[in-house]
Amino acid sequence: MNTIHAALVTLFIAIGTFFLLVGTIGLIRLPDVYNRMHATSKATTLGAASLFLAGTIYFAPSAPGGAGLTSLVGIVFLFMTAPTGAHVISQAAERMGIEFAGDAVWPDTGESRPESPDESDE
Amino acid sequence: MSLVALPTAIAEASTMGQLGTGAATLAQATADPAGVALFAALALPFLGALVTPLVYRALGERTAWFAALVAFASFGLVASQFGTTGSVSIDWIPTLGVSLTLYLDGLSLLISLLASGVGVLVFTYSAGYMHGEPGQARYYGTLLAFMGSMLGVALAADLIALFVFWELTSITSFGLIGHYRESESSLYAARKSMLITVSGGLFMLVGFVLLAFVSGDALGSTTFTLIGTPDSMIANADAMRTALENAGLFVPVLVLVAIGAAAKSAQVPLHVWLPNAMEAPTPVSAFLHSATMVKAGVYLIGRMRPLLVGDEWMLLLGTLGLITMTVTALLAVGASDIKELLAYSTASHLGLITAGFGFANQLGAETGAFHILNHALFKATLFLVAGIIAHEAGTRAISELGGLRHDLPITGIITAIAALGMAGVPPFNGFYSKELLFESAYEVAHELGGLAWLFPAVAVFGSVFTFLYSIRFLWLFMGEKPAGLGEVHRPSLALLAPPVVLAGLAMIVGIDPQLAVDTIVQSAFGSAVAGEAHTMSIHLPTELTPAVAMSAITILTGIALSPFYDRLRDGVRRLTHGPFSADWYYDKAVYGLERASGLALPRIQTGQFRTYAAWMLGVTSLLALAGYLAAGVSIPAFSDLSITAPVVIVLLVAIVGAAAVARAPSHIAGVLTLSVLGFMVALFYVLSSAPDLALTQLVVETLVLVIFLLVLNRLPAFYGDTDRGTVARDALLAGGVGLTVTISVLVATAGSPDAIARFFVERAPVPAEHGSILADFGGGSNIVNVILVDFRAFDTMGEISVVAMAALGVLTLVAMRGRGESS
Amino acid sequence: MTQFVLAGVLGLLFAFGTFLVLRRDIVRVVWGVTIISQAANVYLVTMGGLAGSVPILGHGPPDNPATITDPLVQALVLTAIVISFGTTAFALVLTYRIHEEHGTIDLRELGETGGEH
Amino acid sequence: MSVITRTVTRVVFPLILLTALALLFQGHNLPGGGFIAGVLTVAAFALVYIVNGLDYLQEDLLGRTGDDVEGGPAIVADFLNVFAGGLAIAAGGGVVAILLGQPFLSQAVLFVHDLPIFHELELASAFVFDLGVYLVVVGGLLTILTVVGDE
Amino acid sequence: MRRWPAIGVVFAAVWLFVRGVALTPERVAEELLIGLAVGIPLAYTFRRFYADEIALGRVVRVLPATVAYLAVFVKELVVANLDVVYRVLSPSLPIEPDVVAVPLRVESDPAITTIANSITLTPGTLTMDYDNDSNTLYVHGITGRDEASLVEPIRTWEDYALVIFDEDASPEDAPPAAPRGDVGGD
Amino acid sequence: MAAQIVIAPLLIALFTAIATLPLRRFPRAQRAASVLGALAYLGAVALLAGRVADESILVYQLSAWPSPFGITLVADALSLFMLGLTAIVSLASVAFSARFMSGFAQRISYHTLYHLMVVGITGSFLTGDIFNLFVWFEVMLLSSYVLVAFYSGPEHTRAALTYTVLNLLGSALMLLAIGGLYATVGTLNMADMARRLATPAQFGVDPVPVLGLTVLLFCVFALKAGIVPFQFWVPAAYRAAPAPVTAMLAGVVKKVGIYAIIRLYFTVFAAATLPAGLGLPGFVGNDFLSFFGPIMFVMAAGSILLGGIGAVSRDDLDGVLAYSSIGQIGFVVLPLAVAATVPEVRPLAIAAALVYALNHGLTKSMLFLASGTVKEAVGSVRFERIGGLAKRTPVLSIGFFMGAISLIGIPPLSGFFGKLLVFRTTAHAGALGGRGGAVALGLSLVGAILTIAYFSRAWNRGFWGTESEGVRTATYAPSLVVIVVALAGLLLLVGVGFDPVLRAAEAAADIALDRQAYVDAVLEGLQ
Amino acid sequence: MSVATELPGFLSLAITVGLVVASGVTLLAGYRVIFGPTTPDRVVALDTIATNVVAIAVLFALQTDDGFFIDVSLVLAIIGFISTIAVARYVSEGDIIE
Ligand code: NA
Ligand code: NA
Repeated sequence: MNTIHAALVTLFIAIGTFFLLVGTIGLIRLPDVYNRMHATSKATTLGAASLFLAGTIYFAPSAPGGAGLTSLVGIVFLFMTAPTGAHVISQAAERMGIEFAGDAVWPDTGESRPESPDESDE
Repeated sequence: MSLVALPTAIAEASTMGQLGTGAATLAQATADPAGVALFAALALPFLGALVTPLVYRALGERTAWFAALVAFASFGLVASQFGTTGSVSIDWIPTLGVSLTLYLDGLSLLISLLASGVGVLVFTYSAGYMHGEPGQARYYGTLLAFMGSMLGVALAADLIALFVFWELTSITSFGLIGHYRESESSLYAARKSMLITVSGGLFMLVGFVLLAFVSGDALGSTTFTLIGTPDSMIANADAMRTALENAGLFVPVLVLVAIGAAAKSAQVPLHVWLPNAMEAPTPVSAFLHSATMVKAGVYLIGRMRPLLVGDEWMLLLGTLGLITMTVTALLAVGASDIKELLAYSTASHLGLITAGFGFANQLGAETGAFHILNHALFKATLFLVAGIIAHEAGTRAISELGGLRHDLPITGIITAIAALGMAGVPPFNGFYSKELLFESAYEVAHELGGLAWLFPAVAVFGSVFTFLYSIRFLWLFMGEKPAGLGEVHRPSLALLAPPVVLAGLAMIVGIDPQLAVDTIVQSAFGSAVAGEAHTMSIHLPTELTPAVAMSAITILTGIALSPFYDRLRDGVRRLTHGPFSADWYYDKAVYGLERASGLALPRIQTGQFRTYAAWMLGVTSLLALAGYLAAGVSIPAFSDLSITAPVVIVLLVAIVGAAAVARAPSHIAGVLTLSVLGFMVALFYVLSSAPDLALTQLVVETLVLVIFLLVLNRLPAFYGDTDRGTVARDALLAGGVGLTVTISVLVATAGSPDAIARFFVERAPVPAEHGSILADFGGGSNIVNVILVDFRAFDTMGEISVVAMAALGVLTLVAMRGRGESS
Repeated sequence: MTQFVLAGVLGLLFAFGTFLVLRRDIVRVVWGVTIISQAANVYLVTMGGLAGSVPILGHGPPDNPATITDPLVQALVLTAIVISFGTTAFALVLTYRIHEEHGTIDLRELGETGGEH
Repeated sequence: MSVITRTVTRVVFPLILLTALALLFQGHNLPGGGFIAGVLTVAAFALVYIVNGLDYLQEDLLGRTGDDVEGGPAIVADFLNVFAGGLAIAAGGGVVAILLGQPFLSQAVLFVHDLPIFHELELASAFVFDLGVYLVVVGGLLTILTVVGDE
Repeated sequence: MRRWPAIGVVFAAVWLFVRGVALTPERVAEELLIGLAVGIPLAYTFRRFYADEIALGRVVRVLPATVAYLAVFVKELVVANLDVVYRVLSPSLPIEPDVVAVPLRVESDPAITTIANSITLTPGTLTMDYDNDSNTLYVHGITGRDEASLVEPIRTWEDYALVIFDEDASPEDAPPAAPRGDVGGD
Repeated sequence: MAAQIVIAPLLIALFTAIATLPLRRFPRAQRAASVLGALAYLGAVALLAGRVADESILVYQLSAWPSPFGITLVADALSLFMLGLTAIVSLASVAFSARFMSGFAQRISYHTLYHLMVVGITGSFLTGDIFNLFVWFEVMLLSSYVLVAFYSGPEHTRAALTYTVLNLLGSALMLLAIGGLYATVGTLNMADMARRLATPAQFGVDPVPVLGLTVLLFCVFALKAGIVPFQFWVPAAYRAAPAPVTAMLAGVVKKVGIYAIIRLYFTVFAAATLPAGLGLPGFVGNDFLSFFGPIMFVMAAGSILLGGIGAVSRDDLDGVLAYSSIGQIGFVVLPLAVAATVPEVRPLAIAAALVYALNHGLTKSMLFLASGTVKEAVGSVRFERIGGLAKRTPVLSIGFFMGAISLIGIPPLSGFFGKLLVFRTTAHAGALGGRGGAVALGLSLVGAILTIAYFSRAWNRGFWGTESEGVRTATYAPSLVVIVVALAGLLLLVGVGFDPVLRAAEAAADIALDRQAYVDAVLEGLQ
Repeated sequence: MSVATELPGFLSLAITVGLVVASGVTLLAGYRVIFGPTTPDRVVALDTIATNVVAIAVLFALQTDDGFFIDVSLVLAIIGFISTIAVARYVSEGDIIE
């Protein structure tokens, strides 16, 4: 394994690790579930994808294709599903009536927003 | 199976002087019994019982005659062997040293003849008595089986075979006593007799088992054969006794056997079933309480006597017999029902027989043997008379009866013969055996002195009451007919003939006792003594011996007390309340048990899962910790195995996850937290180089989550609030379980099995050199998978069965909803 | 050190599982059982030793079998996971049916009608 | 669920199935095997069920029409047959070994040479067993899912 | 022509990736055969699932638009993440969340889905909900940017998507107005 | 060439189970297949018994991998004794089911579950591999969970929950124990384990931690066998399950726990000795059995007393029978406790336990089937609703009566010999001065008397007494009565022809104690 | 856990750091799963954990040079998605009561 190759892998590992960290910090720090999802759906996904990319690069020369190709599938899959997951969760949260932090409001479009009783979680 | 007669062996043994049975008997009777006759006599009643339902369909009430015929055939077969002695044997369980050995000698002959002979009369009597009664097929069938069982008890020489028939008498009598099964008192009586007699039998069985155990030492090989073969226990009585004493088992065996006999023969305090047993139809009472059931106990005592007689024997059985004789005689005085009177009287006379056999002298054995015969004759008569009275007068209450001689003159005469015999008045039959008891008791007292003088004193004391109630029974026929008593019918011939025959026999014995002695009593007596039996000579006394004086005192005191009978009776009744009543301890024990059960059970089987789980986990932990402690495990020293930071973090998250599940505020929160745990376990597998496990864990985790969600969707939010105390207790238990597991991990990680793992590693893959078919290798690089589908595919077979069943189970739970049992 | 960490972790997992098993809510009891089963599986994996490489080979037997993690415990645990999965699924649906039949998932309430009264 | 979810599901569903089958095929040599593949397959169906509903799964995806049968939707009968078949394959394969004079569940590998493209093909009888496992898991878990989901 | 055989071929291609085939002609050929053997039956079995799928013959024609879309997307993706880094790691948590409604021109499921997911992956926006009747996406914005700058990249993708997914509307059409009432909070 | 007959019973049950699934659309064929399967199972067990009689120990290596690497099946006199019981009870129960269970129940899953339960039982009796034992336990258990819950009503689901969850905990504990044993002893093969424990130095095994692990395992077996204090699930589960299933649960499934205790603790773990002896007050000796002896004794005593006392106050037939099962299992464990404590009587004691187990298996299954027959006809087995059965259905009642007195120990029914041998064991132990022998003897007497107490009560309240309306108007299915009576006849037959049964039990006990023969047969050619 | 020896030091360091960070953030995300406060918060956090686990598996694949752990990652990703969809569906449309 030559140094450039290793450096490239290391780079993507570093990027990935960094974004994983950022995503999770966002999950902890941001005020409501909607904002938290901004962090996780973008940063965490990108972090994982970056690591998959590191995998693609890492495994590429030793066995052209191989686990590298599978890593690509992983990236595509993540990009397809992570936002969908966020969408589904936010849709659920919104339908459960979880309030927005700050002064955000649901746009008044005349459509009825599905109402459900306030959640009392704890 | 081999049918073998063993008379020659007996003869040999007797010449060697080892045979405990009376030499006199042997001298008289040296012929061998015919095996076929004995087995046929025994088998006939059972076969008869089996076909009784069919016979009843054909003959109806005339089945009584069929049964009488069967009984007569058995009687004839046994009688045909009169004068023979010896044993016949069929292999049964050779592995256990158990055979179906039958042995005929004086004692067994006496009992067999009584059982089958009285049987004939009882069946005849039943033809009249049971007219129009329900359940006759059952009645005759059971009674025949009962009679067969009694013959078996008498004839069996193998202890196990003896026990078979012994318990069969209990079981069949259960059916007979409970004949009127819609009557609560019948059910009570039947259950009571079964509980006491069968339980007693079990004690006796233990005694037998111990005897057989000792026989291994005494005789060189374990046997259950009591008598009749050269290597039987009684044939080697001395060796057996020595071995018993050496093993410290003499008294235990004696007591155990005595308990069985006492339960069967209604000895105090096990007599309490007997009065209730009067719930049976009267012919059954006559049969059970004169010649059969209760005689089994005293028969056993007589049979065991050569083996076990001695000081302990006398102390136990002599005392027991006399106490029983006295106490139950008193109770008989207190009776208000003629059958009750006769029942207590039965117990009393069995006490007399027991006491007789209990005395260690030869006179005692004479007493027992002779009184077995006498009691059978007068008591069977009296029961049949009681049946006639009940049948014809419509009542059994003593207070409502009187002056029956006018309507039942013949019955009156036979009652007089039997009752005077029972009272011990000369020259009636009971007098002679009672004289023997007095003589025997006096001899014992004279020999031992001191407290032993209580024996004759109590014997006399008890006999006074015997005299009193006997006369009272006779008085039913005297005096004037009470106003309340309606018309009394004449009994039919079927009812009358049997007691007449019995009373006639009793009369003959009374007139010529020596005839009875020569015919059978002498040989029966011989069976009950160890060593040489002397020759009995029985006749009316011609001089004033102590025994004659005792008889005189008895009779005179009895006569003197007669006027006060009613006061005595009331006194006894006053005494027998509360703890002194017949049913008291039995009811306390049985119903107390039921009550205790009803109270205790809800405290144990609470229905509370928490209790169950706590017990299970708590006990398991406790025992496992005890196991570690007992073995003395030591916690291994720190090893140099390193653990990486990611693993530690993953495990930490797992713990946090588990803790969070434990305090999850809602179902959904708990399920999600559980998923965290699942993910961490999967990660642990990843980090432990177990990709297959990680994959499996993950996919399973997801599906479990989905099923959880599907189910939670339909469940309420309940998650229970528990008080602090409960939480603390649970936490303590949880800590205990955790500690157990922690120790299990620590002690078990010491070893590392690699031989087997290495085999799998080497055999799983495809080797470099191989032919076109590879059978000795797994042919795969994923060793785990090769193990699952090849090395241990059998496990996987079971595993997929589980999956299939889980699916079927879920389907069943839902599909069967509302389709369960109709109850 | 490893075995002390593992011993502590497994002990705690069993303890939490036990605590849950003693709750009133059936769902919690099922969680407890799930935790205990998983802990037992982890225990089993631990028994095979944690050091060692993945029991997946290239073609042909390995040069040094001793460096490979014990594959047998992994196979055993796999079987155990599947089995406990099947039983858990059944237990969950049973819980649902209990609720349908009794209108409660409170074990105490359920027990009050289920003892030997 | 929304069109977004449904559309993503439609794309992801075959991807999951292909992954599952890949795990099934490679199981003998790489991580995977019948059980994992089976559960993953079921997970794919579970996704469709969650997103599109049971009726869609039964009628639109699997083309099974018909009224509910005893014990659940019509499709359950098919699922039962799948796992019965799986059991039969797994056990039946083992019995083949018996017929060949070997103990139950004995496995062998057959190497077929000189094939076009493949050159050498390794046919492991254990795969048949694994296939049985796969079918049992798929049939069994789909049964559970359907029955519970139908409630 | 039925669609499932074509889809089967696509499955075979995906199979190559999933299996991680070594990129040598022999291995690819082997696996492709297996992939077809797996993929075509699979496609047949689930053919009903893809009844309204777009024709794959168009794939080549729309390739340029697809590439353009991806390019824009990747750019936005990177920006988005740097944006998140900034917001998450700033001690002051500089956020000003709000929700906007974005009426769409695209009407096919794949197009809507593509746009919706792209929104989530790109700066400051997150698709919360989609309303079928009004063909409107509800987007959560994390910053207080005005609606126009928030919607702008969405419109760009929509233009490409209209081409890629063969929509009735064309990129030249004006974006539909928000259904009714005020859009946005400030 | 392997002796394929060893696996035949298991395969027959397995394929019967599989076949009944697709046959559910043809109810008659399904029923026929199910009964024929049970019949074929009996035949296979008989053939296997013949082979074992000739060859003593038959070893079967699944997948053709040698022990201790592959899974081994071991058919010896002990396995066959238990398989014989299984085959008989199973045939009777399945034939009973064909009439007793509703058509719907049979179609939906009953037969498959039933035969898979038999598969699990068979596997448990035959396997020589401790983890494989776990697997077959699970197969047996899962089917029994479902079958307990089968009617799916309130009592059934509740009983099944208790039963299921307790056993799930048990399974986790079992896994824990197996894992620990594998790590410390280094094998899963029972024979190999025995060998390693017998010569620990040779294999680098430390027997000290093994004791605690075997205790964990023991508790699991005690749970399966329903021994106090692990009996809690028994009454409700036995009541809830359909009668033929309860017959199997009480008759056979319980005995699997007993079998496992005999096989593992007397054949395998008895090999181990503790260098420093048992260091806990109240325990004397340096082998594992010395530790288990007193524990088993307390458990047996608890079972006998709780079962006996509990049964005395039950107000339904099934309740009496269920508690009786707890008490009777105590009678099976009692000789084992004696065997563990007094080595001199070990062969006798194990034979006693086996004979008692056989007797209880036959008798209790018959009694539950009788109870089921009544339930089917009358709709209830509560005493307040079933008085006077003896008048209405004398034949069935005679059957029940025979069962009851067999359990009491009345000769010449088979139950007597169970009692006799237990008495013999305890009496011999007592006579030999074995600790607790006399106490054990007293305990067995008390237990026997309790048996009389509850059966006489049940009889009086259910079979005698005034006929209830339900009983008067009920019609009893002759085919069910025939099965009950056939089993009752078997009780008599076993008693009268007891010698071969005893020889079988003694052979089983001998082989169970002949560790060397077991090890040699399984590990042939390995040393 | 054998580390492929031929890896340059900085790469193996990166992998190790990556593993520790990924595990650590899992712990952080665990906080949100446990403390919510709302169910969607828990779901988001669980989803994040799932993604982190994917990352860890990839890193482990690199560390051990075992490509097949990538398969594990892919399956993990699939699993995470399905879980998220399932939970979201049942908390919003089902009647799961808090
Ligand atoms: Na092979
Ligand atoms: Na039942």
